[in-house]
Amino acid sequence: MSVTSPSEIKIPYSPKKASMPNRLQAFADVWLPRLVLSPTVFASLLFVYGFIAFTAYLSLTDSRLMPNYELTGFGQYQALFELDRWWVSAANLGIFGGLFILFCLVVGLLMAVFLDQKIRMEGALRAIYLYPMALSFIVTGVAWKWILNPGLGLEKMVREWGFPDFSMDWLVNSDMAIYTVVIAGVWQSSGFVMALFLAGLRGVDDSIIKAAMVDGASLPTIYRRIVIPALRPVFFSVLLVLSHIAIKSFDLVMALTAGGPGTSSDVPAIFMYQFSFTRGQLGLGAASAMMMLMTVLAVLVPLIYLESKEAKHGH
Amino acid sequence: AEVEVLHYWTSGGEAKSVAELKKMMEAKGVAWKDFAVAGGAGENAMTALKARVIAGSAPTAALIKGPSIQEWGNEGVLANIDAAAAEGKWDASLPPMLANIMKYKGHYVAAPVNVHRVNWLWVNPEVLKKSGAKVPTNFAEFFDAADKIKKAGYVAIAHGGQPWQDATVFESVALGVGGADFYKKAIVQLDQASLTGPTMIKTFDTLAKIKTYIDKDSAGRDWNLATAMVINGKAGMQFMGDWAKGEFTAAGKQPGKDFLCVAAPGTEKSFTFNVDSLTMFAVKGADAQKAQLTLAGAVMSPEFQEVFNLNKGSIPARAGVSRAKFDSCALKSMDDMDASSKAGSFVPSFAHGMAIDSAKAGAIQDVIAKFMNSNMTSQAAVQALAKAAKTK
Amino acid sequence: MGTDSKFTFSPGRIFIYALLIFCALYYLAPLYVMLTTSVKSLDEIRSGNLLDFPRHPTFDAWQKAWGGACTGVRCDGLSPYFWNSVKMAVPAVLISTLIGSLNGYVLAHWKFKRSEIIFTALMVGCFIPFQVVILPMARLLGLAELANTTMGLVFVHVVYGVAFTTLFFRNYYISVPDELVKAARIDGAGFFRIYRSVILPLSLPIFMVCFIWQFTQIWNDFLFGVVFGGTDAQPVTVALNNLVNTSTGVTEYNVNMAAAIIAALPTLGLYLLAGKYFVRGLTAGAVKG
Amino acid sequence: MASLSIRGVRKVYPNGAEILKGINLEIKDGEFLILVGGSGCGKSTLLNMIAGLEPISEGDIYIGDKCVNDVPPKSRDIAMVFQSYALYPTMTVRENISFGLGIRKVPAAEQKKIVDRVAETLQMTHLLDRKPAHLSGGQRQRVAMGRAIARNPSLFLFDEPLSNLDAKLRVEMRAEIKLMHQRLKTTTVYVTHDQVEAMTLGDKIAVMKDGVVQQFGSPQEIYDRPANMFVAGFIGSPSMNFLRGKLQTHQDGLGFAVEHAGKQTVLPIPTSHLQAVKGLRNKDGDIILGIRPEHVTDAESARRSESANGYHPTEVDCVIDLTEPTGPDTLVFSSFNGERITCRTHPRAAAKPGQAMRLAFDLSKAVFFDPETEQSLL
Amino acid sequence: MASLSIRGVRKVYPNGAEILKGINLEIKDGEFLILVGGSGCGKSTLLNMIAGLEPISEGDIYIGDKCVNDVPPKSRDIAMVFQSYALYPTMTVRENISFGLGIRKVPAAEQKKIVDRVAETLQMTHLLDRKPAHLSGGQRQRVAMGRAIARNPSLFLFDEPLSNLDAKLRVEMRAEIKLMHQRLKTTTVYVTHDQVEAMTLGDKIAVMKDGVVQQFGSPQEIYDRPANMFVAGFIGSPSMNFLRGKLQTHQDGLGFAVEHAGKQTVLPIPTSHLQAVKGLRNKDGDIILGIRPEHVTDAESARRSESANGYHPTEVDCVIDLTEPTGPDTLVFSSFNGERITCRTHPRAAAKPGQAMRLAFDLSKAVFFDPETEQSLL
Ligand SMILES: Nc1ncnc2c1ncn2[C@@H]1O[C@H](COP(=O)(O)OP(=O)(O)OP(=O)(O)O)[C@@H](O)[C@H]1O
Ligand SMILES: Nc1ncnc2c1ncn2[C@@H]1O[C@H](COP(=O)(O)OP(=O)(O)OP(=O)(O)O)[C@@H](O)[C@H]1O
Ligand SMILES: [Mg+2]
Ligand SMILES: [Mg+2]
Repeated sequence: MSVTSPSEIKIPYSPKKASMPNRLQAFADVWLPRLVLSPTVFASLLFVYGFIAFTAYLSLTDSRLMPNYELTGFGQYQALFELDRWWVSAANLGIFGGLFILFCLVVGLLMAVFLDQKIRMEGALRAIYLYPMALSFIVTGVAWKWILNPGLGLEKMVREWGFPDFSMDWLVNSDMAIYTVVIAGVWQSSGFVMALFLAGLRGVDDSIIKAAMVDGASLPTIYRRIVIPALRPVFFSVLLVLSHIAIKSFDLVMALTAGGPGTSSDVPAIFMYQFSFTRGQLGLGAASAMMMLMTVLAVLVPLIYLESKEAKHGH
Repeated sequence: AEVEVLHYWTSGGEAKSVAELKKMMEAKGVAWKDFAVAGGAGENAMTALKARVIAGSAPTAALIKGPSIQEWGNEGVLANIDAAAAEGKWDASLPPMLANIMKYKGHYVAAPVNVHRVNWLWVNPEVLKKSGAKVPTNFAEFFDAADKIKKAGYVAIAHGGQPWQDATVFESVALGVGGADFYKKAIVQLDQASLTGPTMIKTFDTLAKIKTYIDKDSAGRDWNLATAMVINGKAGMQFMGDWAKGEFTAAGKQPGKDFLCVAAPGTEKSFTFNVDSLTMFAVKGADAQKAQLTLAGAVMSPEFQEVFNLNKGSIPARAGVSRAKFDSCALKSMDDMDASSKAGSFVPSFAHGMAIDSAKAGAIQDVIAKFMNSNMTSQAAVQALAKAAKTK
Repeated sequence: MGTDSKFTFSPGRIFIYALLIFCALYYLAPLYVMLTTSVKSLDEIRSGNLLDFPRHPTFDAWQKAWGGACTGVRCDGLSPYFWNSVKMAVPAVLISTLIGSLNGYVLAHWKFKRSEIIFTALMVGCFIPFQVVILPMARLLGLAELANTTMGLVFVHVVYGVAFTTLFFRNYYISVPDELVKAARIDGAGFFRIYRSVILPLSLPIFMVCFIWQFTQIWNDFLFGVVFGGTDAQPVTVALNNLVNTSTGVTEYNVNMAAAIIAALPTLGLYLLAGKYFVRGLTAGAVKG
Repeated sequence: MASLSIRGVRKVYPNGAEILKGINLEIKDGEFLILVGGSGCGKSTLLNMIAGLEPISEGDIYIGDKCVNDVPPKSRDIAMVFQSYALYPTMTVRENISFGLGIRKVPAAEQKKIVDRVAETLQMTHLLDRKPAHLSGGQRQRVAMGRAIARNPSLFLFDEPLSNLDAKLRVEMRAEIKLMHQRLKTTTVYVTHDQVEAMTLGDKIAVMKDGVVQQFGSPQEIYDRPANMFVAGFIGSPSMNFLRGKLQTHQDGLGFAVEHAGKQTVLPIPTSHLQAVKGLRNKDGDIILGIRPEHVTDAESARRSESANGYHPTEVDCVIDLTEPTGPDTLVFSSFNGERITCRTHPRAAAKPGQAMRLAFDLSKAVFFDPETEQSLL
Repeated sequence: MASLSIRGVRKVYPNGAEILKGINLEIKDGEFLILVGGSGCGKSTLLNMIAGLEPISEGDIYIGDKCVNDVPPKSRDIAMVFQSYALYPTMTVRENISFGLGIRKVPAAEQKKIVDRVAETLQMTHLLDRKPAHLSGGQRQRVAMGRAIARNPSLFLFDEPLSNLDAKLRVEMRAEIKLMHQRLKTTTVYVTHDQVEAMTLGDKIAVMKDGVVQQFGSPQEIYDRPANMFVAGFIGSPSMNFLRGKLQTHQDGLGFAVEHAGKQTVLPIPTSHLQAVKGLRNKDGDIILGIRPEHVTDAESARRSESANGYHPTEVDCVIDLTEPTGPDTLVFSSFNGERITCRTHPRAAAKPGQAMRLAFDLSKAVFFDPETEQSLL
């Protein structure tokens, strides 16, 4: 700016009059945000909390085909806990949830790290890894069933290639069926996890890596000791999303094994659906739903707590 | 006026059959709204139905069968169609056993569409011939044949490891091993003594033996893929209801020549039935109610029963339908139905929800499925069965 | 982040490429099976190996799936349901995204007492199992005369989609400096004006993320569609399910596969076209690195 | 344009933290007030309260003679420039500047005229169609100022507007802001943590710490007579030197006695200065001497610029630890009584580290503090 | 410890941009080299190449007498401090410092000893168990330095280590770095865009622009005899004043003639200086005079500190536009021949804006430039 041209600014307009009375404006500033948020809050109160309360109530009744509003106590929970099938589902959820989350994390992270190495076809590969997210399991279930079926898919193919001892019969093996669900689940979700991690990796300060290189660390060491630990917040988000998928997984199991062979790959979501809607044991279904919700809370609350704690102490 | 019908007949022959009904209704000036929901054993359809009923917009009719009709009746949401029944003289043309199923507290609330026979054994004569086996009529012969087939390098028994298929085999075995009275006592009345008695143990033993003739890839296989194994000559025999016939005919096979339909071993005199019925829901408005009665009448009309069952492979529920166009298997079915009705061996299929209410049926099905897919002993199985039968 | 081009031909690099390509095969396998099966004839499917390449590719199955296959008494293929899905998904995606965006704006820049708690409470909505809500929701829709309509479906998807969109937008808007809002307030803009003139133009990446996410969720939803769709508003997933699931009939695998791919085309297309915005949008905000 | 008066203002955040503990400030129409202090002392909070962006917990703020406690920001007739510039990233420079005008329903033609004139004054006419992302730091800063000027408010608020610029640009923009204020004469409140900005820009400076105003006065006042050791240390770069010692009669006046290099050294206090610092007279025990680097120079320079009243700075031999040539001067660091002292010397006179050098202590501008209360003894 | 030699180094990025266009620099063992220049001139690129983090397109870099072109970073025996500190966020301070040691397989006990010693030297023993997120900017900076020191490398590299700190802290840390270098005597390359840091820290300064070294020399050399107008304007704060005028014989020497306030003013050039600036003699047409602000002062100060050789700074009356009191001095801005000039005056002598003031131009340190080439006339 030159000092020498003090062409005096005279601005004719001077906003002395507010367009809205001050009171009203102040009022709007305070209340508009709440007003905007309120439909969502009310919807959530009714459609989430209200419905949870409704389910909790149903779980205390003897509802069969249709809701019945007469309270009968905790009998449904007792019945639930006596059911083998419930415990099978719960155990399956544990196995599936644990492995699914573990493998998604490992596969997603590895792919993200590798994709981050200035890979030539990064865009195309990323699209390939991500596309299963786009498909519903109603769509891909049949394909997976074929691939994993020993008589039709992978096993047959590999045997025809000249490995007659190759065996991949998990789908039809009661003890292993739940693991095929893990395979398909990882297939569907690990790409998304990869995307989240990739986004996280791109956010890591480049100079940290340079510093570590100068410090003498090799690339694997740098990732292991420095970069990946720095992705901690991403791990939290990923864990949150994955546990949500795991607990709610329904389509996946339904399409692949429908809980079978027998009930060996049953999970709580299917359990609940069948008991509530086809077996006319709505009360029992509601009790199992409540147990599911409690599991969600048991996973969620510590996660959210940890994350908010971390965020507070973080930057 | 229009009728809205919830069903899960969505594929091939069955869809064509419903289309016939639609045509007939439209001819009578009633529009047809098709509410088709496939999947599972009507699981999704039931879910949708409940939502509709709760929302206060129940469909005109829904495909509900067996004891479930009573369960829905208890909820007080069904319509009385006595008027249509009177007009069509249903009492006269339906076997009393069936008529009872269609009634709630003495009033008709549902119209039967067909009768499926479940205790069939489907046989590929070519395979049997090559293995030197003959068509079995009891379990001794059956296992003898199975051994031979197996030795010849075929799969003896084509089976799909889904709970309802397991249950189908189970009920045929129970009927074959224990006879109709045992079946009724144990599986329909859920008599604890029969459930845990030696006959039931023998049933499970037989089932366990059958397991050994099933190929290991059966788990989760759809029934029609299993049927395809018989059609293609990969397998010798299959336990399955008469709908399997549709697969054979679709593949251009002739009954009696390319494939045989015989009663499951030891059940020649008995008949396990699976009756599809359209259960009528209370609807509002005189128009709608009238259309509902029209629908009920149409379903029970001999014309419809004929076309529908020709398409679907089952036999008409009512008497007085021309037998002319039905094939040999169907004719055999019709004869057996008459005979077994008289002999008291006309029994409801448990595997297809005709025998007991859904909660108990589900629990028992779980036990059978577990037995089929684990090393459970017969002893343990009957204990579990007895416990499941107590499900409320 | 790998810092050097030196590594280009090292064994490590080759290993990485090999691994990435192996992964790609794993991801592509089901798609391959679906595609090849959809162009085989039924005979070829019955007789051959399902991993074989089709010998006489034909698009009959595609035609049938789109316009001729039966899903009940109707034999119009997927096409009518496809448009049902479009009519449902487009408004539901737009509305839930817009509401999520406004909510996120409030929660990030117009915090008030307890707004953080409200945010956390809203998040629970992401985790509710949908099976739980079917019956009470059906009752409410019935009362509101929305049962069995596209409107009703849109409503349900909006209600249960907003939790996610709010989460996305809030986390994104948190990264928009507060000072921008302050500056606009001093400039005289009110709540909505700031949203429209300052926040909205900045939101393209996160809108893309939300569009993709919501569209995938809503398009692929089956449960709500079958339960609340009635007869007139059934989305394509329900039709596909009807087509694929046969209780007592012949299964036409090639038609099933073609139908499956047709039903997935919009989401697939979205991922292919806008997938890069997805990763970019996640980088921009949703993830705190 | 308007005066600004802040009366007993307190701020307690919802989390219970009391960030401002009763602030009283008053400036006249057209004055330039600087709020300076360390990070987190509450400067931005106070500024936001003046702008109406944060509610006031207690007390009143008057702009002109109107209490604005309940007036929303847009009706306070203020403009604000932020540290991060807060330019609307999706708008061009022209749109950024005219946004506030548009909202106030200024006709389009008028808007254009205003924007053009502002752009001309700030020499950024060629930037008008660019987006902020395509501007350099200095240009962005300029646009932010332009946006503020365009509205011709009666009160300007600046929140560390220069701290994102590099040193060179900071110096230039500082002068521009000062010129702008001279031309427009708009009352201004300016937040900074940079004491150089505070000194060079302000008519009045309020030095803040922990939500309390430590001293409020003109820059020279604050520089020459800091109210306490915090202010003394904070204002001035390099910082004031503090030496601990005792008062002692020396000749006919007082001297400041301090141990150095093993023996007692007495720095006499000029009598003229003694009169100013009345608090000294009856002070026993240790006191703290505050002396600015420019008053500890090489003996030669000192002699040359000796003050008129015949006072001779005391010369002391010191060993040099470190030198920092800045160009015009060279800073010399040395130890005195075990404490690091900084001296500003002529480049030619500076010795090498490790060598001895004769330093002259000019106490005619020295200040003294009570070691307990850290308050100035005046 | 080692010398560093950069010979004809060029850098072309894969996108084809030539960022460094042949750099030649040479420093001896233990020297402190500053790379200074505007943003984007290639400083960081050069530093990264010295560190081995970027491949060299052409030329050689020697550390000691070994060409390190193909040596990976970890084997170059260097340590580096980054602008963003680049502390490992998930590790404690102790782990941060010992990470490099661990990788080099230093035994744990040894590591602990080293860390403790380093922490003590940098006075951060109490911070050892904290994570970087819980440190203030200054503390982080200290840890980053600690990490570098711990490895006891033969070459230190700093990339703008102070630019994220506020002004006050920057001054302190600057002194610490200088002290550290004095103690350790490790060869150091230090990148900055702050000319004050360059002046105060460096043994040698390389001023860069657009990938070319404009001048390479000691700080005083560069300050007193800048090679061109870019260097002259870049080094020194406030910037050197440039005046356009003509040479004229004046008395027995030369004078610099310039229009001011409507009439011709001649500023005589001291003869002693004339000898130094030989390039002037046969110069026709316009030339540019460069004169630093501290050489344009108030007449009174000028008279007092008159140079020994009898040269009198020329006094000229000027109208003051703006004053900036910085404490020890007051900067005065005025116009001269239509150009802004900055003068450094005694606080007491500064006039108010709008008033006239007598300024003394001391040309004994002036430099002259060719207006075309902008090169210094020496
Ligand atoms: N919304 C809030 N809730 C609680 N505490 C807050 C809030 N905003 C600011 N603070 C706290 O108030 C104190 C003063 O903040 P303020 O931004 O006014 O500092 P500042 O003097 O401007 O510092 P800086 O120079 O770093 O900008 C800080 O300790 C900060 O943590
Ligand atoms: N990987 C790269 N590819 C292409 N150009 C690059 C790359 N890295 C940096 N540049 C360009 O090289 C030039 C010099 O960058 P460099 O980081 O060395 O500048 P600098 O002098 O350190 O600036 P600053 O003071 O802003 O840090 C810049 O114009 C930059 O855009
Ligand atoms: Mg602040
Ligand atoms: Mg740089």
